[in-house]
Amino acid sequence: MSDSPIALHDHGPELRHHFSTAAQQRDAASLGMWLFLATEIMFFGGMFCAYLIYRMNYFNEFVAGSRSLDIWLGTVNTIVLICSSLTVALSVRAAQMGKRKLVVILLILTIIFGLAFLGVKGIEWYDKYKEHHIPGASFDASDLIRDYPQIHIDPAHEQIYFSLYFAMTGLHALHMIIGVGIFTFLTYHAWKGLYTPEYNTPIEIGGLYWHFVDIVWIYLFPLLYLIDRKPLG
Amino acid sequence: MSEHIMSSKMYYGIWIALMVLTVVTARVAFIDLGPFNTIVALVIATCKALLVILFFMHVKYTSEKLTKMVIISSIFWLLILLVLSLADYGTRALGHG
Amino acid sequence: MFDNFPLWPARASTGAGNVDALYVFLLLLAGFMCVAVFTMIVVFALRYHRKPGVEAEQIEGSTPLEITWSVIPLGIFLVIFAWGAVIFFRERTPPRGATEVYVVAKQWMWKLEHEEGQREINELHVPVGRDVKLIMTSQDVIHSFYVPAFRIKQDVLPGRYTTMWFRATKPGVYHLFCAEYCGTQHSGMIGQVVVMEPAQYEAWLGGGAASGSLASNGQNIFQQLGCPTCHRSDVQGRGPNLVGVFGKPVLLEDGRTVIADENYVRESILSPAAKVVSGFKPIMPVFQGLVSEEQLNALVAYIKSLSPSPDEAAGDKPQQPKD
Amino acid sequence: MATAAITAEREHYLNKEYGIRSWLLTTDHKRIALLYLVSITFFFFIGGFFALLIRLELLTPAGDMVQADTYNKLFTMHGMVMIFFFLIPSIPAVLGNFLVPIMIGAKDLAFPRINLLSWYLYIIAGVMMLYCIVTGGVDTGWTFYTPFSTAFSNTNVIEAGLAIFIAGFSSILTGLNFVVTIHRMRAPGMTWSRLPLFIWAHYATSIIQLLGTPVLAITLLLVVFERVFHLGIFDPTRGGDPILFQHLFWFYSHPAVYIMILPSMGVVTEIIPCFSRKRVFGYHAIALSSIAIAVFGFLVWAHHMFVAGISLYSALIFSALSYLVAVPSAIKVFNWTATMYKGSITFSTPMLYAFGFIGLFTMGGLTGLFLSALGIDVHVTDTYFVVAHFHYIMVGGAVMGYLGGMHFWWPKISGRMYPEWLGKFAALIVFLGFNLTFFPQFVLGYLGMPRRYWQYPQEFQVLNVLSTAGSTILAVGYVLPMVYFLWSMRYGKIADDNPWGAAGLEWKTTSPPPTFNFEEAPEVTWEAYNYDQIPAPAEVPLER
Repeated sequence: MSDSPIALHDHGPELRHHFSTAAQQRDAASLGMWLFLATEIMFFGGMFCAYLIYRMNYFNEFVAGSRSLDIWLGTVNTIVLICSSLTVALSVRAAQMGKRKLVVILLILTIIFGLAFLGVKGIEWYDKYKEHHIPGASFDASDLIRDYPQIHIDPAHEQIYFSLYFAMTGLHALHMIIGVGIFTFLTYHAWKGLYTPEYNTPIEIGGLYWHFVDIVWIYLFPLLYLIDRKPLG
Repeated sequence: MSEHIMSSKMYYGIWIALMVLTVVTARVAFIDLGPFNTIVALVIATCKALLVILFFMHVKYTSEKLTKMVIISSIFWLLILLVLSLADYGTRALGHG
Repeated sequence: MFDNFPLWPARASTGAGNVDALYVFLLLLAGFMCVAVFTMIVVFALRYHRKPGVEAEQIEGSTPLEITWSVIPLGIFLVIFAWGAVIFFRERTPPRGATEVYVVAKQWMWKLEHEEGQREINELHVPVGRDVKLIMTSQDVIHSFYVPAFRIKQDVLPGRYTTMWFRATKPGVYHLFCAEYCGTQHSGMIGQVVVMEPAQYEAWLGGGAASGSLASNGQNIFQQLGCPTCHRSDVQGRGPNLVGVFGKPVLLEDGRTVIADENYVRESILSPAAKVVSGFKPIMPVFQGLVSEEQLNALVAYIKSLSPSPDEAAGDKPQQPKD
Repeated sequence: MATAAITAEREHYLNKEYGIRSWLLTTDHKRIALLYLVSITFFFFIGGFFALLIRLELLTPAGDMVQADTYNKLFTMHGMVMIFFFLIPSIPAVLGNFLVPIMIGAKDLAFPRINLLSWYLYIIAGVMMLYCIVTGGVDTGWTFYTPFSTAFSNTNVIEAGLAIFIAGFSSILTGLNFVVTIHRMRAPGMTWSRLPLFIWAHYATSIIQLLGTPVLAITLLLVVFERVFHLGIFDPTRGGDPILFQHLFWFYSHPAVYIMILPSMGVVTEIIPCFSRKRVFGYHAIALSSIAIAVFGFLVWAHHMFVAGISLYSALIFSALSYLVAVPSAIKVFNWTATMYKGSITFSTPMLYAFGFIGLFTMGGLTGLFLSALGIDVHVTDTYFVVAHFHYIMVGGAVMGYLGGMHFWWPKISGRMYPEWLGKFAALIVFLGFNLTFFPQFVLGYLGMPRRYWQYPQEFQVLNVLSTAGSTILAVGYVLPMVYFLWSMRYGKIADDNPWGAAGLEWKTTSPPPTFNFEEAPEVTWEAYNYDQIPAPAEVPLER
């Protein structure tokens, strides 16, 4: 590891007392965020494990559940998230180059994309609510049983698909909400001119978080929406 | 670490690639490829994730080895969880209670 | 002699001796290792106790030593693993032709039913020298069927069957415990296994007021539920003919093959659409919630009785080891 | 005692500021360590109180002291409090927090405010746990097995689950802080092969905390969801699989054992060279074995589930893998023993605890071999054999190491010496009490007494009486150090900067250390455990 801090003091106000150099502080923050993302992988990993096993056991129900999701809304949401990842990446770049106004604009765009994603997700959830596909007492899979006579659907197993669907998209959305919160905070600081070409770590590590949430969705999209869309034989 | 500033063209290129892959994966899902539908979907998702990690998250150009270690080990640990759990579920059908 | 202070559990099954043998081996090994390590520590602590003018001798370490004390233990561990695995494999492989007893666990009691139709609660009567296979399920939470004298234990799960087997060797009355925490009266969910001489056992069997064998009960239920309309025994009806099905591989509609074991029969009654036999339509009604665990057991026993040579669950199953 | 004169003498982290705010808003890792010390001690005695009630109930075969459901709540809360609110944070959050930055020559952890946040999360979780206890408790066992926890128990499962969920985040943040600190904050010259093995142990521990805890978090969250919304993920009547819960639960909860024991091993690895005046034998072997334990520890979880209904083949795989993790543990024991060879050994209190640790950990580890052997496990799992085994590891091992470490570094933490003879006496009491409490449980287990039994057959009574007797002795052994540590804070002899003549950066600064740990930034030019270059104290300070 190339970290042998030198006792040089390029002491900006943003350098906290216990670090020797700004580089050390930045590397620490970046590593910290990467480690946090590693824990996030395992956090979602627990659900992916459950998903995998039930998908194996209850494939038919997963197919029916998957087909009942709106693939267009899902695709649109994927695109929205990818756009937001682009604006995040560009905002990090703008911060590195010290373009304050551009940073603020890009961060606001990111927040707008994030909210748009949540809005679309809300619409999808509302549809599920109308279809009585929310697990619990009012859960009802009879429409799916009617719609897919070719495959055999056990309502209890169908409920497991939707339980996982809501748990996974719900926790993903929670991460999005947290991300929007973080980015609002970053926007405020960027507006106040806190970030300079020398000091822009918060935008960088905030960006890492945002990209990670994007990656989780990149996997959730095929796993939840695209299980089996081909014509049923 | 973030000294290296990538050109904005690169970012737009990656963005276009991600968009294309998204549309492709959504379209391919409707074509009957037998057991390969899932595989194709996952391969495309992994490509997209790699693009994001390598370029948007700067792992390709500006990150040191340690970051790669963190990524690889977290994926390795995820695989431990998935593979060893499946070692149970996958062999239950073989009998012996 | 040690009525109040036993140091070794009773040994009353063919498997118990195997477990004890490995246990004794491990006790000796562990004892030896403990003594060796403790002796070294005590000897070093005394021999090299600090003395004026005597400095410690600095030693870096030794790679050959590290390798030695990694590889030798690993070798020993592999032996223990193999030994333990062999015992386990026998414990999990019920011999053919074992007498079957169905067990239903619920908070907080054991309900048992013999093939001959005898029912018991918290008590299991078995004869000496006969293989007994327990087919167990739970009505509510996870329980665990544990007979220390036989050195066997198996969790009993809701929603599926687990099995275990034993062959008792010594008449007597032994503890039956629930070993998986199951709620308030977990420690009250105990009973006894009564091992009897065969003659006594026959007498006991005859004494009970059993209303027909389990399989014949199952047949009655089968009739009552109207199953024979589709599952005809002469020709293929709208449902598969069940004669001779049990224990054989079944080709499913989606191309998979499963063995028609207890769990498959159970699932096919409760949730028939899950694994439909190739060539049939999923028209059978769902019986989840309509049959009790006891009725289900009887049905399973009946369907088994339709297959003359019993329990060849896994076709390639290794031979039952001799004891 | 001229306390006033001495404290006025020199500024250090304890006297720099006064007042409640200076503690509750501190970002000094040493003060946060003390905040943790106070809070985990509190929970230790709560958990210990439950343990004593359990032992008292088991004095007689009949369930006569408390009701059955009370008893179930007692062992559940004993387990939850001890594991999640004492053992997991114990050494990392107290000794690790205090020592990791000092040992590597840093001014603080990398993220001091996150460090404080993790203490607050712990406190929030702790308050929730206490709320859960006083409003009726929880009776699922600390393992939360489904479907009992999701569909049958009518106690405070949700509160307990969320409390542990939050405590998990506290643990993750501590681990994250350590890893970043160890990577990024080392003093010049402090290379990886010069790191004290205590740091290696904490590094390995942190890996487990980072990669294991999130799985427990999501599992408990799913249990809570399942209870609230009746999802059916773990409920067999709705098509769920209770065994999946066990897989996810043990994926964390087996490695969690190593979160408890690895730091303790780190402590012992500091103590033994110091009181043998020797370099540690096989530095690299010990360092690597810590990492190996962290990695292999994740491959063995289903050995808790051999009779749970998993497939035969996966049982074979997990049994074989379980033996892998025994090898690095064995390596450590051999290396500690070899470190003493040709040393110059003194029996100070920390060394006695280290001896105790090796003895009890060896027995705990060896009985682990019994449990990994499939054929034996079927008989002894879920009996008192398992109870005895994990207490040997987690109490005999982890707590012995914790107490040894507390004695070893108490002069550094408080600037005072504890009374040595009382320390030795307490160490002896703990060792004897522990063995009397838990050794009979091995016998009970092989006899077949199941765990979590409120009443039991007559013939198990004698052994249970022995165990209960031992537990009272053990309790005395645990109360003593707390009393004399408190006493020593005011009346203890003033400690030197390096009372043991120990190697390591923490002994090169003052006792107690200044707020930023060192008067001037250290630069490391020596190898770890360079006991040949450090004079032994003229006499071991308190063996007068």
